[in-house]
Formats: sequence, structure tokens, C-alpha cells
Amino acid sequence: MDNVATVEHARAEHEAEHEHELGFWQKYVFSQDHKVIGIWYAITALLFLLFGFSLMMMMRWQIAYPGQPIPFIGGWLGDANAPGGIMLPEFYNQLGAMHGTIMVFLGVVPLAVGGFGNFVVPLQIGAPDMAFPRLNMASYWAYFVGGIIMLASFFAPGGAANSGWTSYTPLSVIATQGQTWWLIGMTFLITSSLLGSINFIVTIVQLRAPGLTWMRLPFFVWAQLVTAFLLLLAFPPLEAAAFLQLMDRLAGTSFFLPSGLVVSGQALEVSGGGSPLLWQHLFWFLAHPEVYVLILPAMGIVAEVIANNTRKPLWGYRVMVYSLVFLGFMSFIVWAHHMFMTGMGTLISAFFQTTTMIISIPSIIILSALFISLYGASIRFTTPMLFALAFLPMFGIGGLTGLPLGLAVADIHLHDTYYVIGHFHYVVAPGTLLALFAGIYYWFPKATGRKMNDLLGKIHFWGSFIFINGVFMPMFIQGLAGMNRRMYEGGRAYQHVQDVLQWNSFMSWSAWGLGLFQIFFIINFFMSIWRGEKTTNNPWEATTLEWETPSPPPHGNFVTPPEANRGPYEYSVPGAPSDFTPQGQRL
Amino acid sequence: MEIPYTVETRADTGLNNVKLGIWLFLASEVMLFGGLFSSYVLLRVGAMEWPAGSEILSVPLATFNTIVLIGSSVTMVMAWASLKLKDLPKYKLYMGATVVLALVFLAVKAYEYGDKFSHDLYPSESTFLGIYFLITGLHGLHIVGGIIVNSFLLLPGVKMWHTAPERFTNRVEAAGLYWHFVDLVWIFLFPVLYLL
Amino acid sequence: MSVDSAEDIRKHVKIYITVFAALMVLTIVTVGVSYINVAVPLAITMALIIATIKGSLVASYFMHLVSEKSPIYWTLILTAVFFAALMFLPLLTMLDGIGR
Amino acid sequence: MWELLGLPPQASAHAADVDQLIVLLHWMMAILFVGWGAFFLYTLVRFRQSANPKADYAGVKSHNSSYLDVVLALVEAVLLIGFAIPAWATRVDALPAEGESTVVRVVAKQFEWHIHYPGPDGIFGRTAIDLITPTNAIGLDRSDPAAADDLTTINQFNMPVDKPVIVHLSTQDVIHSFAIAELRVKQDVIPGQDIPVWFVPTLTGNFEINCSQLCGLGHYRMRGFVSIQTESEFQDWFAEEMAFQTGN
Ligand code: HEA
Ligand code: HEA
Ligand code: CUA
Ligand SMILES: [Cu+2]
Repeated sequence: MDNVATVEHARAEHEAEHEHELGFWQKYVFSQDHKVIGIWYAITALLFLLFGFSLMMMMRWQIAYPGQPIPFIGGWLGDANAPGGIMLPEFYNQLGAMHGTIMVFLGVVPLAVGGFGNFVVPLQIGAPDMAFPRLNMASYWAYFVGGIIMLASFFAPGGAANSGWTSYTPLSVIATQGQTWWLIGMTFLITSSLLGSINFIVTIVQLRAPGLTWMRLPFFVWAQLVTAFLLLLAFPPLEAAAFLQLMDRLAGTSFFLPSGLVVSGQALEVSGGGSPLLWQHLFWFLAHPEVYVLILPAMGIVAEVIANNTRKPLWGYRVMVYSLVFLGFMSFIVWAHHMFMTGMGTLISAFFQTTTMIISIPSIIILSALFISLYGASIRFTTPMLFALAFLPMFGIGGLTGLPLGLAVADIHLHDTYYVIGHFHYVVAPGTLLALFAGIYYWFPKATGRKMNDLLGKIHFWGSFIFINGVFMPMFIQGLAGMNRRMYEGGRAYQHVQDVLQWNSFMSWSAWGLGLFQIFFIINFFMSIWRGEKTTNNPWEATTLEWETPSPPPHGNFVTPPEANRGPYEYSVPGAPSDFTPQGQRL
Repeated sequence: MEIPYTVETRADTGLNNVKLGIWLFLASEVMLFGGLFSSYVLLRVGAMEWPAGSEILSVPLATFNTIVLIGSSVTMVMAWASLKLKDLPKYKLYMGATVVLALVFLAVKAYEYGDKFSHDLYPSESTFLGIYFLITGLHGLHIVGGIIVNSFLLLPGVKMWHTAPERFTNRVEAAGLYWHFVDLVWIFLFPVLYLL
Repeated sequence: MSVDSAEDIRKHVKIYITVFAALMVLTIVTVGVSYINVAVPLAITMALIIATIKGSLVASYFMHLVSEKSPIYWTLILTAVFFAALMFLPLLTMLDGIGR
Repeated sequence: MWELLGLPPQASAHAADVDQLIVLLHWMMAILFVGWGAFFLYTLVRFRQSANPKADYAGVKSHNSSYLDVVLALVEAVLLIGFAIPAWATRVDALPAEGESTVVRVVAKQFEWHIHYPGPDGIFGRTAIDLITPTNAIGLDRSDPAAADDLTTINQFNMPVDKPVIVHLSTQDVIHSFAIAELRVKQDVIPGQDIPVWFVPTLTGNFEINCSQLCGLGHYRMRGFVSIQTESEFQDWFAEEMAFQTGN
């Protein structure tokens, strides 16, 4: 397979042949090739991440300097949102809800699953494509339409949804029209994820190359498989909930409205008899598994990068896989730990506290295994490795701070404070986001045939790492002091948080600093697509199957039919000629 | 490279892609209707009062519809069996019957809806009617989807029989699985909404 | 399923007809039972039991679950477990609420 | 240690229990973080490529980490069974007798807290939706004899110290959350439900109710004032407020 000349030749031939078959539209826009779709997913998702971050940078201004006009862009926001550049509470709530929605459903999941999953999984399992290419295209376009609807909702009367990403009823039922758009947008996003997850499961179960048995699958593929099951089985109840809420908003039903509501001194004209908590159950039935959807692919990426850059197999691969599967299973029965404060009795809260403690164990095992994998390694501090290494303590902090939230009594003080915000950002931002960056730097050469610039990458890493901690670490301090989340004035009015208010501006400046350092990434990303240093098929000297095909891989992926003859991470095998033994290398 | 196992089965899993795909889809459908059934139970247990379905809805019509839908399930499975026996005319007959029965079901449903509306019984009337309209409406949409798929397999899609008979049979089988599922949902909907 | 011989299929067809008859009978029974006035919990139990039998018949024979492959069984078992969680945990939470 | 974490003052009898659990958990977290952190940094330095050019295929051979995981699971189990579950049970089940407690209703609406005292008779007057007016926001039926000695206030919640308080929470519109940080009290207020919370205030002073659940554009300013007073101060305040409201 090192016979570069023939490979190049075959590739050129292959491409020429496809140039004839497929016109521009089919090749790039309505492509059914998993690699093109994956790249589309990734770029769309990155743009949404940037957009969601921009919303947050505006909010952070309001939190740090309430009542002062937003500099530079304040004037563009319109009088309905920010008269004189000063943000209104209505607008703050829209931004908050849409930041959460966009980051989770339009940013991280499409990047981690739609982007990386699509691009990498078929390559890693030695498949020519996803099992259902046309379905794959449909799920991208459903995602795209869902995203457009979400964006358009900012222009609806009353603006975008403003009841939090959680859309708790009854607030969301009586909210402005943007909420309807949100629900419709979510329906598209759910459809997209469902189609995608079916595709992933079938692909992984059916299209594994000969010899690629379950225990030879790269950890990333396992992570995607479990993730796909979470999406497949947890999303439909939210879809049901979205239909119920749409009925409440449009057809005048009262599934979520109990009798006797009075809004602004006026009795609400509905039949009543509904249950506000029903929404929370259906929402969290999805949203808890969803948070593992945010983390598992990230863990998968980190495992790949760590194995590659430690030059040794993952420690405890088998146990990691079992933990992963167990984690996925348990994630369906912990959801009500988000609802401890809604009035839960002893018995049922004991159940959910217990399951929550149980679910922390597999995470601990996986993280420990990754730490132990470093022992005895020969660590190369490449850019992807820096991001992957940073993931470990960052996820650790996020995960550990989940424990106090998981015990109802401790949650009394911490629920809906910045402690929660700190907890989950540590897992999703310094955790997942850094892991996703690791993935981008790691697989970029495979996707483009060029490497990203290392210096810019390292600057990006250190800037991001420092500033992202600057944003989120103080959240724990504020949260322990009891500062509430979703505070338009950053909590200014409350006497018990006066001592921790000064952190607000520190955090905001950190957020803008974080934004600044992303410029290095954006420049690096686009520059490297065209100007980056050309690489070989296997620049990282990695073992998994995706590195046995040309970079970028041709349509159909593999020039010679791939097969797997050993486990995924056979690095530094004693007696082997080089420090990596590719999975496909003949025995 | 072609995508493998689109038609033939993979030895270690014993499945082809379509078969696994459709079952996964049905699993998600179970959770979708599960969410709605769960809502129904929660709302009903939490409600002060809950009307008897049979006093508002028409049990005879629904019984008729149940029979129609079960009948269409049988014709569907017979259509598949006919393909297995390489009997295309019979396939067309049975598939045609399936589509016709589905249309009958929809017509009856439309009549029921119209009847409710003409008595000013809208979803906003009560939680019971709300959930009735939502679940049966969603189920109705599934019927419409089934009609579209089955009509396709009956008319333009049937061409594939002559080029790739096995693939075509698999498709019919998948459509059948979906159709039986829609039937199965109705089997639960009927007593839950109409009889209890 | 390509291994099924024509003979097998004919046997299947007989089963389908039998199942059809059983489903018809059970439908009549459910409706019939609903006309006798029994206590509500009993009525619910009976109706659900009959519906479950009917559902199993459809799933087992029309959908060929009696002779399916293990990946599909696993998927469905998983789904059934989560379905049960979805059905009962919210209900139990509501019944164990402190604000009634 | 709870001061170290920056938790607010403990102004109720159970605050120390809540804080104890938080503190214990943070000890566990700190130990884990420091332990693994040290291991992590050690490996990064010791096993960098220049220091260890050839990786060891097998790596760590012992299974001590499994013992660690088991220990962790045990610690979690102890915290759960020994602290968290019993403490929660007292929170939600062990309501004190109404006769020995200050019992009030708190009605939330966008974006105010309405406090309803039953008065000396201990019985809340009837309330009804159709009686709601801008001046009678909770719809108290003044013609009901039980309502004669009832007192209602807006955003001002006074209570006597060292005597259990039972708050019956309800809301007129959306979900709010009744939280008083110093009392370690937080309870979502769910439409259609009447949820009791109880606590024993132990410090006199002025604190705040902060609404902890997003409830609309005024969520951030849905603040109430809490005054914990001595019994006699409270009685004086009550009489004065009563006179003020009925005298008008
Ligand atoms: C990727 C996302 C993600 C992940 C992985 C987790 C993981 C966990 N979460 Fe989190 N959570 C969220 C995202 C996530 N969460 C979000 C988004 C919310 C808020 C939603 C909202 O309200 O808007 C939330 C809220 C939330 C709550 C509700 C809080 C409240 O509203 O009051 C609870 C309560 O139990 C909780 C618990 C947990 C637990 C126990 C874990 C466990 O799985 C964690 C297990 C991990 C560990 C225990 C780490 C192990 C550490 C080591 C082994 C040592 C580390 C060493 C070093 C660091 C050197 N989370
Ligand atoms: C995956 C989820 C996710 C992610 C990644 C983030 C990322 C960030 N979040 Fe967010 N956040 C949420 C999910 C997420 N958040 C949710 C669910 C809520 C609750 C909402 C609610 O209340 O309902 C919330 C709420 C929330 C709040 C609380 C608001 C409030 O309560 O009022 C704050 C406050 O600081 C905040 C800040 C940030 C910051 C500074 C980041 C930063 O880490 C962002 C960093 C982003 C980047 C670094 C962008 C990277 C992308 C690029 C560089 C693009 C490159 C493009 C190309 C190459 C094409 N978030
Ligand atoms: Cu009331 Cu927030
Ligand atoms: Cu959770």
C-alpha cells in the first residue's frame, strides 16, 4: 500500500471517471458521498458554532456591563431588540435560548456526529460509503432546513424563542411566535438525527470490512454506535413533545396547561387539565441522553488521538467499550436529576440519585483508562494531541462537578445557578469543543491531503485553553455563592452575590479573548485547505483503516478492498519493524 | 467499490441493510408513539375527570376500521408471499387491495373527524379530544405515508421486479414491516381511545 | 429470507389466514367486553391484554418476528426496556410528587 | 470548610446538612482531581517523546485502578445512602405540625411574590380566580369569615426566627422557583400544584427570595424580601401591617 505511484494513478483515473458521471451539483451540493456530506456537515456546524458563540459574546457584554450600549454592533440590532444599542431583557432571553439550542443541536451534534461520524466511520470500518447514501443526503438537508428555520425565527414577530433551550411549559406555550418556529425547526433537526442514526447503526453493523470484529473496532466507531442508539431512541419522545406543544400553541389544546391559569391578571381561556411537568419529562428523556451524545464522540476522538500520539495501545480497551455501552444504557434512566426541585418524593428521587451516581462510574473508568494509557508512552505533543490531552482534565472537572448536582440535597443550593452552567460548559466547551478541535487537526490531512499549520495550531490551543478556563472557572465560584443563571443583569440586583459580581467582567473579557484566538483557527483552516503543506496517506503514522487510503480518499474510498487483521491500536508491538502496525497489514 | 449487503445478507448478522434499517426505524417509531402513550397515561391519571371514549367517539366505525386495517395487513403480507412465489399478477392484486383498504380507512377516519367538527368538538375541547386528534392524526399521517409507498411499489416501482426481483421483494418486505407496524399501533389505539 | 422454498411460503400463507381469523375474533371480543359493564381497572386490564395478544400476533407472524435474527431481537429488547422506562418513570414521579 | 467554598451564611437549621454534603463531595472531588492531576502531569513529563523514545506496548500491568474505581463507587454509595437520601427524606416528608409552625401561602406570578398569612385563626381565606383584580392579585375573598384576619403582602416575607415555617407554594401563571440562598431553600413552583416546603430559620436578618426558574422577561428582577425577626418583632410587624392595610 506504500506504492504511492499506483495509488495516485488509480485515484486520478477514478476521479476522471467520476467527473463524467456527476455534474457540479451532484458532486458538491447534492452529493451522496459520505465524505462530501461529512465535510458539509462540519463546515455548516462550525459556522453555527461561531454564530452561537457570537450570540453569547453579546450576552456577556450585557452581563458584565448591564445597561450600557453594546459597542460596535449595538446599533445593528434593531430597536425591538436593543434600542440605542442597549439590550432588552426580551432579547437577552432570546439570545440565551438560541445560544443553547444552536450550540447543542446545530453546532456540536452535527459536527461530532454528522461531520466526524460521516467522514470517519465508513473509512475506519473499511466501507465504501454509508449504507444508505441517499438517506445520508436527506439528513444533511433536513439539518440544513432546520437550521435555516432557527435562524429565520429571529425575524419572527417577537423574535426568536425566548424560553430557554429547555422550553419549559407553560412559559413556552404562552410565548411569542418564535417558539412555534423553534418547535418546527426542532422537528426537522430530530428527523435529520433519526435518519442519520439509522444510517450509522446499519453502516457499522453491516459494512465492517472482513476481519473487523467488534473488539477490533476503533473506539471512535464504538462511540458513534452508542451515540446513534441514543439519538435513535431518545429523540422520538421529544418529537412527540414538540407535537404536543405545537397543538397547545396552535390548536388551543392544554396538554401542558393545568386548569385555572391566570396570565397578567386575565384567566386563560383553555380547557385546562394538562400537566406542565409532562414536558419536562419528555424533554429530559431526550436531553439527558443528548448530553452523552455531546460527549461520547468527543471521547472517541480523544481515544484515537491519544492512542496515536502515545504510540501504544489504549489501556483497557475492552473495559472502555463495556463502560461505554453501559453508559449509553444508563443514560436513559437518569433524566429526572434535572427535575429534583420540581417536588419529587423520597422514593423516586432516591431512584434517580442512585442511577445518577451509577452512571458516573463508567465515565470514571473511561477517563481513568485514558489517563493510564499515558503511562509508559512516548508522547508526541502534536497539535491534535495537545487538544486531546486538555480534554482529559477539562472533562474531569466538568464530570466531577456533576456529582454534587446529582444528589438532590446538594442540588437545592446549586440548581439553576452558575454552578450548573459551569458544570456543563466544562464538559461541552473545554471538554467536547477542544476534543472536536483535536479531531479537526487530526483528520484534516485525510480530508484535504494537506496539513494544518502547526504554529498557528499551537497558538490556537494555548489561547483557547487559557481563556476558556477564564470564562468557566469563575462560574463555580459564582454558583456556590448562589448566583442564578439566566440573569439579564448578571445577578446585579441580589445582595448575596455582590461579592462575586466582579468576576462577571473577567469572564466576559475571557470570552472575547477566546473569540479572538479563534481567528487563528479560522485563518489556519481556510489557508490550509489551499496552501497547507501536502501530506502522505498516513502522516500521523496511525494504524486504523482510514489511513490506508489516499488523502483525500477517492469516491468509493478504498483502492484495494480493506481488511482488518488485528486490533485497532497496535503501536510499538514488540519485535515489529516499525512502531506502528496498521490494522490492514497482512499477517 | 459497491456498497455491500444491499440485497444479499451478511453472514455474521444474517441481515441485509434494508431489513436492519427498517427495524431501527420502527424502533424509533415505537418510542415516538411511546412518548404519546406515556403522555396519555400521565394526563389521564392526573386528570380530575376523563370522559369515556365510547360516549364521544363511534365504536362501530372504529371497529369497522380495525377490521379494515387488519385486513390490509393480511393483504400486504400476501402480496409479499406472492412475490416469493413469483406470481406478479397476484402481487398486484393484493397490493392493490392493501392500498384500497388503506384508503377506506382514511375515508372513515375523515368522516369521523368531520362528524366531530360538525358537533363543535375540536381538539381544544378537552384533553381527551386533544390527544385523540393528535394521536389518530399522527397515525393517519403514517397511513398516508404507507399509501404513498405502497402505491409506488404497485405502479412505477414494480418495474424493478423485472431487473432486480430479489431487491424488489426486499423492498416490499420492508414496506410490509412498516405497514404492519401502523396496524399494530392502531390495535392499541383502538381500545385505549375508543373503549376505555 | 431467500432460503424460503415455495413450499414454506405456502405454509406461511396458511398461518397468515389463521392469524387473520384470530385477530378478527379478538377484535370482536374486545368490543364485546367493552359493552359489558365491568369495573374500570378490570376493563382496562382486559382490553390491554387482548391488545397485547393481537399486537404479538401481528409482530410474530406478519412481521416474522418468530424467526428473526439476533441483532433485531437485541434492538427490540432495548427499545422495549426504554419504552417501559418512558411509560412508567414519569408516572411514578408524578404519583410520588410532594405537591398534590 | 463551607465558608471556603464561598457558600452564603447558614440561616436555617438544615443549611449545615446541605453544606456538609456539598463539602464532603468537594473533598472527594478535590482528592480525585489532585490525585489524577498529579499522575497526569507526571506522565506528561516522564513519558514525553524525548525522555522515552520507545513506548511500552503493555503499559501499566497492575489493576490498582480497578480498586480505585471500587473505592470511589463505595464512597459515592455512602454519600448517597448515608447522607443524601435521608436528608432529602426529611426535607420533603418530615413536615412539622402546622400548629407549631408559621404557615403561609406564597403565590407566585410574573414577576412578583405574594405572601398570604392566615392570621391568628390559622385558616386561609378562600381565594378564587374570578376575584383577581389589580389590587387583589391573589383573588382573596374578603367576605369569607376566615379571610377577615388574613394578611397579604407583595414581595415582603416576614417570619419569626427559631420556629418552623411551612410555605405552601403555588403559582398563577408559569413555573417559578422559590429560592432563598441563605436558608438553603429552593423549590420550583408548578402551576396547578400546591407544594409545601419547610425550614427553621435560625438567624435574624434580611435576605432575598430570588426566582430561580426562567419565567419570562422579568425573571431577573423577580425578587422578594425576607425578614427573619424575633417573635415579638414579627408580631409587631404583623399588627402594624394589618392596621395599615385594613385602616386604608
Ligand atoms: C456533555 C455533556 C454532559 C456530561 C458528560 C454530563 C455529565 C454528568 N452530569 Fe450533567 N449536565 C449537562 C451536560 C453534561 N453532563 C447539561 C447541558 C446540563 C444542564 C442543562 C440545563 O439545565 O440547561 C447538565 C446538568 C446536570 C444536572 C442537573 C443540575 C441542575 O439543573 O440542578 C445534573 C444532576 O445530577 C448533572 C449530573 C451529571 C453527572 C453526574 C454526570 C456524570 O456523567 C459525570 C461523570 C464524570 C466524572 C465523575 C468525572 C471523573 C473524574 C475523574 C476520574 C478524575 C478527574 C481527574 C482530573 C480532572 C485530573 N448534570
Ligand atoms: C454544546 C453546547 C454549548 C457550548 C459549546 C457552549 C459554549 C459557550 N457558552 Fe454556553 N450554553 C449552552 C451550551 C453551550 N455553550 C447551553 C445549553 C446553555 C443554557 C441556555 C439556557 O439558559 O437555556 C448555555 C448558556 C451559557 C451561559 C449562561 C447564560 C445565562 O444563563 O444567562 C453562558 C454565560 O457565559 C455561556 C457561555 C458560553 C461560552 C463563553 C461558550 C464558549 O465556550 C464558546 C466557544 C466557541 C467557540 C470557540 C467557537 C468555535 C468555532 C469556530 C472557531 C468556528 C470556526 C469556523 C469555521 C472554520 C468555518 N453559555
Ligand atoms: Cu419567576 Cu423567574
Ligand atoms: Cu443529565
